[in-house]
Amino acid sequence: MPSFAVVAPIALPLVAAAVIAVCGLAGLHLGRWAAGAGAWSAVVALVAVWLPVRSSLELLLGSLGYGSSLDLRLDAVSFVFGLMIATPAAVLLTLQPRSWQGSAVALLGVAAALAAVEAGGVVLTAIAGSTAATVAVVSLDIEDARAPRPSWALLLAGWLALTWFGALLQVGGGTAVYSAVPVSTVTGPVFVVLAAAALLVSCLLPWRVWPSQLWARPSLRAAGVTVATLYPLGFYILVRAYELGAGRYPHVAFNIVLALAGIAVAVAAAVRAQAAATRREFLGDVIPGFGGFALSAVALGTPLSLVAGIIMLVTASALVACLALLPDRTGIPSLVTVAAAVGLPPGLVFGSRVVGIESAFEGGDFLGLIGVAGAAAWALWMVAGARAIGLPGGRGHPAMETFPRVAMAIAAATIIAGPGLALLQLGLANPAAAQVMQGVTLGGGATSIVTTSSVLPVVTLFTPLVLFALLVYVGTGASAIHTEARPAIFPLPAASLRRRLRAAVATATVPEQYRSILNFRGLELAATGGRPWLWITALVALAFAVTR
Amino acid sequence: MIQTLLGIATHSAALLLYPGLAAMLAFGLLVELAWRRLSGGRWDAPELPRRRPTPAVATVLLCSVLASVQMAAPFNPMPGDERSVVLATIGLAFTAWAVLALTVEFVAEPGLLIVIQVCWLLAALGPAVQPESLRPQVLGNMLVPALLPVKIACAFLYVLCMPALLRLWPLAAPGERRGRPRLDGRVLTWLPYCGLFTTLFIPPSPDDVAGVLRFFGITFAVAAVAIAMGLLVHRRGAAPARGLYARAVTPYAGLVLAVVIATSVLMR
Amino acid sequence: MPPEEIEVLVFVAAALIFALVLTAPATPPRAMLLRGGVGLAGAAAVVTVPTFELALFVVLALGVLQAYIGGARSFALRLRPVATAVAMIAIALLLVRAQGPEVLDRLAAAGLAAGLAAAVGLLPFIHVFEADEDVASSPLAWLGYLGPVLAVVFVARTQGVLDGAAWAAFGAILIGLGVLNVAWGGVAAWLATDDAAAWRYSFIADWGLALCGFGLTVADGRRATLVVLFGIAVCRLPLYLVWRQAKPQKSPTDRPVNLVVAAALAGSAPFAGFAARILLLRGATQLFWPIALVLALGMLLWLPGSLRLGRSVGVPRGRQAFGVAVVLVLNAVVGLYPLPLLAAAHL
Amino acid sequence: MIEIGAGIVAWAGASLVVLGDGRRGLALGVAIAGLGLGALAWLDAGPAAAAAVAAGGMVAAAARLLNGQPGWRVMPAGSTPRLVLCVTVALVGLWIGFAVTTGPGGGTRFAALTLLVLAPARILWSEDPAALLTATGVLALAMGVAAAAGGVTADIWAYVAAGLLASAVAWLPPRTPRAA
Repeated sequence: MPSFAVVAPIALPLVAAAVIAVCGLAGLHLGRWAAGAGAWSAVVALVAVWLPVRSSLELLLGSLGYGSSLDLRLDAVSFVFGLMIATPAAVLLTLQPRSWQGSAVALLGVAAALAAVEAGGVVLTAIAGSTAATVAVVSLDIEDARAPRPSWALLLAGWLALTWFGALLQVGGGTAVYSAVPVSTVTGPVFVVLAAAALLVSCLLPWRVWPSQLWARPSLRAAGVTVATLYPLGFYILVRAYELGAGRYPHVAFNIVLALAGIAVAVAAAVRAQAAATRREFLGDVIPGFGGFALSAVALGTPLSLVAGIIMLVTASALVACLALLPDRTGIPSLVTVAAAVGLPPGLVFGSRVVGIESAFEGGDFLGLIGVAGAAAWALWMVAGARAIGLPGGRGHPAMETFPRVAMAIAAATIIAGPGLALLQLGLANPAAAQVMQGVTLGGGATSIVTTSSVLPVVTLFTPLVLFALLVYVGTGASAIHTEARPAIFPLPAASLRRRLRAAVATATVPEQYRSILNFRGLELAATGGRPWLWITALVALAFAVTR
Repeated sequence: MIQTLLGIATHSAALLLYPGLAAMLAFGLLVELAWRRLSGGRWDAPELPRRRPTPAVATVLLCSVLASVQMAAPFNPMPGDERSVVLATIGLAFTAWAVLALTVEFVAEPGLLIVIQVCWLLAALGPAVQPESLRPQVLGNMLVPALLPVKIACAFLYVLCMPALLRLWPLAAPGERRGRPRLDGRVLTWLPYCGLFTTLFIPPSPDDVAGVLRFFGITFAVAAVAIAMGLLVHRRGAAPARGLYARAVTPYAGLVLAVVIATSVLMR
Repeated sequence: MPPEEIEVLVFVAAALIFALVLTAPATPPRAMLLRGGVGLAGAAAVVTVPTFELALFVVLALGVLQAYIGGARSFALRLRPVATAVAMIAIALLLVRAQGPEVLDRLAAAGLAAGLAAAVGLLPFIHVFEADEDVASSPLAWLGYLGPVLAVVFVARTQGVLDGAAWAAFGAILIGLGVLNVAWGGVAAWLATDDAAAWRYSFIADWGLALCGFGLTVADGRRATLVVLFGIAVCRLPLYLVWRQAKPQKSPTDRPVNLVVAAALAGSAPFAGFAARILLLRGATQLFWPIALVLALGMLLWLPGSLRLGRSVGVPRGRQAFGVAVVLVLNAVVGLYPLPLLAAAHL
Repeated sequence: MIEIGAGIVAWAGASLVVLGDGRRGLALGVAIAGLGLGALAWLDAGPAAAAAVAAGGMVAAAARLLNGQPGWRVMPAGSTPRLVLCVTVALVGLWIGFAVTTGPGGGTRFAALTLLVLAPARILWSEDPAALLTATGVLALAMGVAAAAGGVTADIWAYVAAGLLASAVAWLPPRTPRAA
């Protein structure tokens, strides 16, 4: 396989975007199929380039001018994250109708996000990721400028932090290429910058931020693609961090703190979800909830937990497409989607979360307590999910962009595919974990997942369970489910605090005696008035400063 | 391939017969009848659901079966190294909430119940923190003196939580107050809850008749204790029961957490 | 002639060509060509004259000529900043060349930095600004057109006259002034009452980054500065000229082009501003990492103001639309691949 | 001694520019400053430099006589601060030029420093275009002489540029501000 082939997954959507834009400018709207073809071509290219070799394929071109070369690499990590990004985007671009501008910009976003995960170095990832963020903001505003969208500053903050991290690596170790950074360069303080960047890039924060706010938009065309392309990138950075640190983070404290942060995110999402007024509100918190569990698993630092985290992310990426296509109506599709989202056995979500919790117990020391916390967070999700099944649907979306059967098929697939958990681990997650953890691999093959103390027989246990579940659920009737407005299980603890804070900020005033000092308008007038005395004072101050 | 098919057959047997569905139903019906007799003073069979089973009952069935096969019951066809306390606890956790999907009327005090369930999760998973093992029988067999305080504290917390999780407490949901009580998903959860206690806190029984008698004897005893506690809180009434779980069990769970942490520190 | 100075001269020449070809300004093209040509010739003279003193004479002459063009501000208001800047730099050069205690060199460094800020019109020596004034006679002529050339030449010549300690002090002062301008310019571009003032403050914020780049005194700092100056001359100034055309519309628009323009003005990837920020963070990290932290926080101040400015551009049509497209493409190319730009300047 | 005397003459001329508002006062001031600076230029760079500077001063003076406010108007009412400024600048200039800094060319340093402060001061505090342009001319002449301060032999071009600029700006007719 020629090394130049690694460009294909990035170049093909770009070409498609260019063709759609040119035709659009010429008055010819190519429609959803062209956009879908562009995105699917990226998926096909990823598979076609990776499968034959199944080892790292690198393309190294010349320097770009800021200490980095144009270094593209397709390895197991890029492959799995590339699929996570491109596949749901391809599904959405194929099914949902959108303007030619929307299609072209969405494809640009897909290409930029793929470039971020194929980039060989940190700085290149930051540039591509920041481009993807910019394109996402533009795409969301094209669709509806008044609907909620991510804070551009928050997104840029994450990517700037990653840029700085890259600069720290380049200055400290001479390079920011993932596979070449000296381990000694990734010290604790430097890692703090990386962790902050990762958390900001995917907004893994324990309050309501864009990964949940976007689902409240009147239309979910741009929202779905945005979550599909941007959300995995923060996790990608955390996974690559293991490669930078030769298979571990600089200190176990980072594993613990990040894992706890993940649990906090999952619990916060669950707390919001159990108080949701509509099912759409609940579904809006599903992806942040997945993110919390995945962050916790990825951060634990054992090969098993990393594998579990990657499988959780793969499942989440499938659910992103599902949530964007699901209509806000009561019915079997909603029921199946909620069941898949809360991790009903023996689905992929169930299996991966169980493996993640088990890996916490087997991680040693106090990590088991994180496992207990993870189980408790999951219990909260069970409550929220059960409550959400009977909630009113929500505001509803244009019928032409919802596909209930496809949404149900995706959700059902994540449940029925439970027995394939080991296969996913063997084919996708394990190679990625081995890539960043110095070749450490898990046993178990395609039938079971072997942990330190036990074996999860996914095929032999989950297959009869799936059959049993099909048998049982086919005989049930959904008529007993009452769709009604349901009170929150418990009030949001932070809600009143937030209200009080807002009120305090709104009523805050500068005390009378300080208003003359903090008169910004007066300050501006003084600065811009070209007054000689100010200039002389500034000059004297500078002279004083340099003679100290 | 043949090995896989054999494995599927073995697990199917475990799920459907023993210690799965059939065993669950047998054990559950007996205990449920006893509970109804002692709490309501009737021996008559509870009314069976007329309509098709709801998705809630189906979910309880599915999850209870999954939890049940994780027990260290003698002659359990599921190999010991394939059992996991996490599978058991998560499976059982689902059963407490399935009915909430139908209507909020069927769940009493959901806010308090979720707190109790978290306490129960600590009781079931706490003993696994220090040993770093997830095999239920290994945890049950753990008799290291330094770990006994954790086991005893967790066992007591487990028992305290059972009446609430099995809805044996006097806090009845509006839907339950109306009409004659129906046979519901609780029948399916008696064995997993009680059997998991036996598995986690009592050394495993050998694969022989005596072992079977020992295991189920202890499990019936656990059910009896749960029933006794249920009757006790019933006599005291709803308000004291609410007070017990809100003001006594929760702080005690905090104490158990402290014991788990202290044990892990001491045994590092 | 140093290639870096010639390259910056090319940037401002490109800005002039843009103004002549791709905008339809209020002033007649001939007058604009004359004024712009004189400015460009003056900038070229500043680059080519052999000594610092002669460069100062050229700057003073340019200042007098610009003040003489006329406009909304009084003759005195337009002459003062340049005369003050030239005097401060001349005194600084006098102190540097005189034999005496080491403190004289430090005072000279302060004078040179202050003179540079005063000549370009940066805080705390900000020029008086009239919103409706023609670009050629307004402070924008120094901020966006002559300033980049003067700054590169002055800093290069200053490096030749200051010794090690004084040069370090000069760098420290530039970083201090740079951070001040980044913070003030970023916030004011967001909160300013009218769009014209917001545009002026956005130039000042960009200049803050340029001063920091100069002050870092490492190769990456100079590289960053070159890219920032490219952004000022070939992105911000042309877009400002487009805004002056769009002003009659008055109503901010939320079209995709406005967001892309905002992204370019904010230094978001893939535009040139992001490459400049990468280089600045590299340079600051090499020198003293807390500076990088301060700069990274300051870089977030661009977005609110840039969104406002992007919306103020309206929906360009015809020649202007083509011009905006050219500006955006050029900036994206330089943002993704700045090496040719840097190599041409031997940086 | 000649150097010190020339420096003082130059300072006196600049002071007259600071203190005077009428065309005659300004013209006399720039002429005296030009002569003083020309003498210093002779000492530092020879007769050609001196001629360039002196000629610049003279041409500027001649141009100033043709426009500006009529009369002398030296030290009009309220000009005490300007007088104080001139004296203070002279004292500080003497201290820096002869005490703080060392080496030959003390007079040139004194003259350059005082004129480089007084001329901008006049520009900062004045609104009258005639006074502004005269002060600009003085500033240009001072810059030319400052190039030779510190014993550095400046090339002739600095003096020529100073003379040309000083004489050129003086001929610019005043402009009043207008709306764009």
